[in-house]
Amino acid sequence: MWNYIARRLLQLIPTFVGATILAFVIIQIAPGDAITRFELDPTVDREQIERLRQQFGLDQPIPAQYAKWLSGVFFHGYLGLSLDYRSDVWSVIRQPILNSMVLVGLSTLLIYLVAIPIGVYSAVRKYSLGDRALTFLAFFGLAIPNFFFALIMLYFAIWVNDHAGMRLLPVGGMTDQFLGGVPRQEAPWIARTLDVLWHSILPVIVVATSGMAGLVRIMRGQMLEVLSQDYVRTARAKGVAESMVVYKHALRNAVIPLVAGIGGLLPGLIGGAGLVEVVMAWPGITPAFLQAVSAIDIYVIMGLITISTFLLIVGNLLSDLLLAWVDPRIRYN
Amino acid sequence: MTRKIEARSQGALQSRSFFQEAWIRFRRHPLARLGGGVLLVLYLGALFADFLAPYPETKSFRDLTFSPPTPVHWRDENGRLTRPYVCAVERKRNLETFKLEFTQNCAQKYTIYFFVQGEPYRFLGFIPANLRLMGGEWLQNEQAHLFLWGTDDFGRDLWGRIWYGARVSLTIGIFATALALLIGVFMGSLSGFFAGKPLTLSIGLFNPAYREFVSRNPLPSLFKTLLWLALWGGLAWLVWVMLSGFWATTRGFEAVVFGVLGVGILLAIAYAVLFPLIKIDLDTIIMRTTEILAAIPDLFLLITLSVLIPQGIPPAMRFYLVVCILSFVNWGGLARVMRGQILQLREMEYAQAAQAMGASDSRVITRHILPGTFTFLIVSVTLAIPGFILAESGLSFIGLGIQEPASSWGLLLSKAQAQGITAFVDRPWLLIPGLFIFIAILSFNFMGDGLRDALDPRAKR
Amino acid sequence: MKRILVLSMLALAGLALAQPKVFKGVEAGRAGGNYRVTAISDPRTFNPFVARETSSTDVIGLFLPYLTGYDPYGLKPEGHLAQSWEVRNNGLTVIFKLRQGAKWSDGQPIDADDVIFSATAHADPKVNSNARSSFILDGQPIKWSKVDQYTVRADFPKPYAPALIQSWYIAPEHIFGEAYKAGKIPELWTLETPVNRIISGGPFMLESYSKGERVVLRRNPSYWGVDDKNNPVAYLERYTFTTVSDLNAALAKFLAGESDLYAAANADQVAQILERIRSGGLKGEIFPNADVTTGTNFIVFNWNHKDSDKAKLFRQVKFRRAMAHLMDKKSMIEVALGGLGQPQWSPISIPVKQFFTDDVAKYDYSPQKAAALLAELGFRKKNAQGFLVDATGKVLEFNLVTNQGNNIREKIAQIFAEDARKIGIRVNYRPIDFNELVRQLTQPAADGTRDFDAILIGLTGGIEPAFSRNVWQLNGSLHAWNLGVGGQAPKQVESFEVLIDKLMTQGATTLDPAKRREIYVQFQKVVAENVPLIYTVAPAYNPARNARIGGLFPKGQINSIVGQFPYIETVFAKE
Amino acid sequence: MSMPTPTAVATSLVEVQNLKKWFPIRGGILSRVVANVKAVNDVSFDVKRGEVLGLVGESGSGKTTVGRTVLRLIEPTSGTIRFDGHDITHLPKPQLRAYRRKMQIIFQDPFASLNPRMTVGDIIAEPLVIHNLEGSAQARTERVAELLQMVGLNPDHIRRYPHEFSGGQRQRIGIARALAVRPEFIVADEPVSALDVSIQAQVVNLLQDLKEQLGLTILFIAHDLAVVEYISDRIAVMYLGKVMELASSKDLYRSPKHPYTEALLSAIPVPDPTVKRERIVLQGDIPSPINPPSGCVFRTRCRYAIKECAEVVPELREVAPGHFKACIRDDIL
Repeated sequence: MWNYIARRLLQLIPTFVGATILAFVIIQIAPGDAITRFELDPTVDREQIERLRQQFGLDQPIPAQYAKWLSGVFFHGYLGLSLDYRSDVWSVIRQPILNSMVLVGLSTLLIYLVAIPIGVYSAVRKYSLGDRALTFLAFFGLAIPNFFFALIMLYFAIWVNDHAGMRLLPVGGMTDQFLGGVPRQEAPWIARTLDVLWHSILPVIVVATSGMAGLVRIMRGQMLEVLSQDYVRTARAKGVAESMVVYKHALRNAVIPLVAGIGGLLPGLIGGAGLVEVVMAWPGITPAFLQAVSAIDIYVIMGLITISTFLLIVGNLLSDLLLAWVDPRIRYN
Repeated sequence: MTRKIEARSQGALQSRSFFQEAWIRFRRHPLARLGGGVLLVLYLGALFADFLAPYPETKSFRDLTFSPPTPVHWRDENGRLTRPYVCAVERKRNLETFKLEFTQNCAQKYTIYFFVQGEPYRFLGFIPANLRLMGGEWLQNEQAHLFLWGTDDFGRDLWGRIWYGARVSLTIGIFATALALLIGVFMGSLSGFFAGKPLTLSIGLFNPAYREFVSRNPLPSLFKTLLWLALWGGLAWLVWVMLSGFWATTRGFEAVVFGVLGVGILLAIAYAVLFPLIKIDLDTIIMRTTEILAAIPDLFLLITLSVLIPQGIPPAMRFYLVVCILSFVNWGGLARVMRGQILQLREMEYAQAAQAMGASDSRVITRHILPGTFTFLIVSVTLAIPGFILAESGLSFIGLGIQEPASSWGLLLSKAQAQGITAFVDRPWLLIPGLFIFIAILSFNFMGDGLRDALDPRAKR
Repeated sequence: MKRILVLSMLALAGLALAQPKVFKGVEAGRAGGNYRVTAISDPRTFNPFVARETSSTDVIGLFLPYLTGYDPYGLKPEGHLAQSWEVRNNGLTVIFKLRQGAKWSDGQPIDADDVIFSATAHADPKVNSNARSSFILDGQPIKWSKVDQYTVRADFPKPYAPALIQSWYIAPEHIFGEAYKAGKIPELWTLETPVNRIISGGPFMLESYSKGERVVLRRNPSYWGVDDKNNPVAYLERYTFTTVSDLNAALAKFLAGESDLYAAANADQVAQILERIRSGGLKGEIFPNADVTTGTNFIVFNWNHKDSDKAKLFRQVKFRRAMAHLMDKKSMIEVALGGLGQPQWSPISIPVKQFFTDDVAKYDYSPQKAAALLAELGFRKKNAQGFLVDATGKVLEFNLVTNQGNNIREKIAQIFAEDARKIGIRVNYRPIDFNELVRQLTQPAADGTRDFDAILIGLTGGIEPAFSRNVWQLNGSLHAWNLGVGGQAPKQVESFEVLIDKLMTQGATTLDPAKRREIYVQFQKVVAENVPLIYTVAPAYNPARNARIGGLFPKGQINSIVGQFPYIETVFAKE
Repeated sequence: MSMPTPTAVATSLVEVQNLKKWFPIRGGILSRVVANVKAVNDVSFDVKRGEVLGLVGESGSGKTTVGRTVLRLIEPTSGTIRFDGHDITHLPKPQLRAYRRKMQIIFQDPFASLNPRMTVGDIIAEPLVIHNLEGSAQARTERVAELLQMVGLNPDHIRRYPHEFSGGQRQRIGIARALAVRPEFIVADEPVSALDVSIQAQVVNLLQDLKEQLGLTILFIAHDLAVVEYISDRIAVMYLGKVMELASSKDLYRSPKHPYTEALLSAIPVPDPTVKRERIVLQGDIPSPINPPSGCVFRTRCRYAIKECAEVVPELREVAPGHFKACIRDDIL
């Protein structure tokens, strides 16, 4: 198994190099660089712009820039310099990654908690009214653009607060400045955690709704397949109670691919919750990435992609290991 | 006698192909039927957008921005039913509340006529026509206006633009899916079919095999030789630029390590040119590529690529470029699944049977392997299209997709977005494009779901 | 024991010598409370030598001092860290007296060493500070020297009118000095630096920073300012920037009472705020159309066009006047600015009262006049498609681009293109990427030609016309319509450009305010007459405020340059 | 006899010499070849014109691999394959096509070997289309009808789909397809093992009839001796990638010379109650083809094994006229 893990980690290198080269080339093809926007500033003269380019190494040939960056990553674990923040990339992206992980992690939890029972119900009561209604609901989440849904939720929050006459729901953001009259950084950690959880209610609902449908459908399909298997039929024939059949025999086997899929969620975590973060002012990866793209902050983009590649491989590896663990039929090869 | 009966019974038992049976199952699926029906209506609407819309796509009324839907009257002052008519509407900003106020002036009634001559257009892009569903002289003379679903921030008729926009939104998914599918299926097929069968990349000039290779077919061989020399040369040049640039800025340990590495690579390239026979497995290359694409989160890749779209291009070009980007981001997943399917199908005995018969690779792929993936393809297409529609609306939302004055549902919805809370409180009609996105995606999903059930190979025959 | 004695004696001496600045507030305030605003983006750094964007300088300006600024009531220079100054030598020398007793929050005095050090570092090309242009006058450096601990002297190569309002930030020498020598200035005071290690010499000091969320500053107790009753300022206990990148979310935050000040962008936002105030959902006020913002938007034609016909056409003043006649500014205000704004005719922003004049050539919206002017240029006939052609049959046509994503400019460009097409000019409007636009505009080919036709772009205006010399002087890097190569003046120059160049030089070097006004009035007239830049419309300034904040200007005093309050030091929270 | 002689060329249609097929197993961090599955390990035999050669062995003995390698459906690792005196081992694809017409295969699984999306007519006509035979579509349809009749199916079924037929009928379709191009040589790869016993005889009879009628040469692969006895002229017995014994059908049944053949034969129930046969039960499992036993591969399960068996790899040698065996012991059986 260690051999297998080592091999998978080695595979990381070509994927990592390939993905970063791809990103690097794409960004370089786009017109301009991080300094271009200063050219329209009447107070900045030409020499200053040239000096900035030199300072950031933007005057080097592109392959050399890439080599320089790569050597930084390999030799110093240094993801480069953010041209926008003028500090190291890791410090720029660390917090957004963590914030997105909170949001996506909570949403995933919610998805699993809701989707599995719905999927099971839909499979057991296939084509019943309940199945149809739940299917419809699941599709609702899939069909509504999540940035649009997020906006609706934002106004919903305002409406609720107005009618309640108090701040029942937060209007965007991730934290409050004051917790019970104390500045945030002086508040106990439990209060801070609760505060983040409270702020995450609406974005989590939005993100979870859009991700729910897929899982419900997978769960339903898995369950239907397992329920038609011989051993389930045998169990029924033996006179095992229906609930036992469903929960003990069928469910256990139906969730196997879902369990294994958990590893696959890791790269999803770095993808962040997409435009929901933008609309809901959640300080996650997507706003950071959009900002980096518009500032052509090349190494921040590269840094995000590096981390995401790493998480992808680790996630896939984790999936495979989990799968081998939950499913005795699978061995490493 | 018996023979006759048998013949007739055979006629009655007309054998049904897999797809015919699937179609029957599909029709029994109520939600799928509903989805299909709705989509049919939407596509017809898109096709006949010019006919449905009273105005051309880009026609704007700058003094009538954000007009609410024009009230259509069915009764005259005495409450008697009459032909539908509208009144002239005037727009003013109230300087107390700063809200827009619209007042009807019903001194003159403008009757809505159906199937009228309106502004000329070209149906399907080339047939000159001027038949419009609704209108009247007053509409062309701009004495009064007919905005069934209000106007946007430029005073353009939203009803019409939704149907014009449907052309983009409803086809972008199909085009993007088709292109992604094309790339994905092509790459996936190559990958799946050639897995474990490496192809020769280059032969070293001093390799004994090279002489044989050249002697077999001199001219094309020499051409190929030049090609791979160019490849290796280009690679060497790139490594050299990298190395020299790196040395220019770095000293010490790293420079040494990179130097050794770089020189090593250059030597390896020289060696590759001279001696070995290098074979590559297309499967490995393609799968690595998809892995690389998968490593970059979709939204990131989409955004980064969108920045590449040259902006000084006509809207039609932009549309196709958006399509290209969407499909570029998504072909990897399709290719991977296709590869899996093909690896499975390749081992099916009927594929081997065809090979044993002497069928060419392309025939085996196209006649025996690809048709086996059809059911999967159909389902994944119907389920991929809504994804693309969503992706397009997302791109348009952040301003990287379709651009004005062209329209797409995503773009139209971004107007509501730009309006913020006003859109909800005062201008709810701006949200209608969102409703269309929602309905279209829902319909595609219902249809896909129905198709999946119908095409399930395990379904009872 | 002895040391404590010495220390307390020093403190007493400090008190005796203290020369605090008096901040004259709008009303009497009370101490305490939190002031909350939204910012569209995070600060990038807390380092004054590295900062380039307002999201950073807005924060830095709250904790670092500067010598002089302008007085918010009269827009004339006034001392901040400099208690007084003396102009000698026909304006070639300025001697600044610093406030004695001013201290950094770590107890060190703020003195001439800090000023000289900061001036040196800002001016050093290796540091690459954004403020460097404040230390170079037409290529020659301004010399800063220390006279004594509380006196510094600046020697100008020539008289420079805005010398006293160039507010560059003074950084503590005892923190930055070593790093400067080691060439490591950028490593200090980054976002990673613990906030308590960043010392303050301004009204506030950093209290906490969380990326993507907020920056919180706390009152600096050792600040050297007082109000007119000699109470220490700032009144506010805290100043909070919340990062809200979405504009609607920022409005929502204000409507929900979660931010204190807001400037409504258009009539719809005004209407929303008004409605919320009326319905009792928000206790606050809004002043629609209180002023005009300083930003400008204009169309610039390329006089260095590769196609010499086009270059020749664009150089025709009649052509540009025709284009000016095609500006339906009323529609632009309604559609592009959302109902509130003013037409702009001259290069100086409307709120800059001391220089602005309305008495310039104006070009009313009149397609007929435009058509007539074009006819004079030879475009009399229309071809089969309805486009104007000259005698040789060449269609009157040009591309108009603006930076994609700027909603206002995109709409202005569309309106202009629509109207131009109506009289037969084929205007191909396209939004393009900002960087690409900048490249087209600012990077001529080796032979001096550029390849765009027309660009709709804007510049952030400001209080001081001299700061826009880069645009108006012949060798300026933003002499957008007729750009020279490599910092030289363009090859072919019109006479009015030479006149403008001369006026700009005069304006910058004349010290007498009345004479300066005269110069700039003439400058505005020349520009409006020749329309090298065809100005469009300027959005209105519609400030809104939450009622819990006091110390703000009453309606009449609000202007878009100063904002809603004279000094942040005298703003206070009412509850 | 396995050695090629001028006379052998005249009488042998197919000749296989020292055929090896190793499937590499990759492993380790760098995914190098760490081992080989020696599916076919040095096999030689020939099939005479007009003869049916039975190829028998347990599953995993490599008999199917031999069958497919002979047809070049699998590329051999080494060795030579001659067809009609011509070496086809390394023939490039275009040239191979001409031979494909002469050699056909009938598959084991009648369900998997017919494309479910094609009608019977299309399936049978496909080889005609590929080799451009029978010219017009009309002629092709007639030929298909003729073939259907030949294999005992109703020619009216030409438009039906495979799923509408029973297993036996489908195997007939498979046979018709193989016969369509009028081949000289057919590899019947366990053509009846997937069928019900009652149907097996029908299909074997059909093949027998067709062989006589059309003068076919057949390599008949099966996993038990009972099936091949009836149809084969000669039989080769394989074990773990090697031929153990090769003899005429009669000789082999009457007097098996190899302990493995003896064990296989003892498993066949004999209808004659008077004949008493000792039932030999093979001990243990078939060893892994990755790491086959040294010397004689069968020695681990051979009840006659002696020490030398582990040291000497037994040659396939002629122990009686036309009777070959690969066993060093002549003192048994």
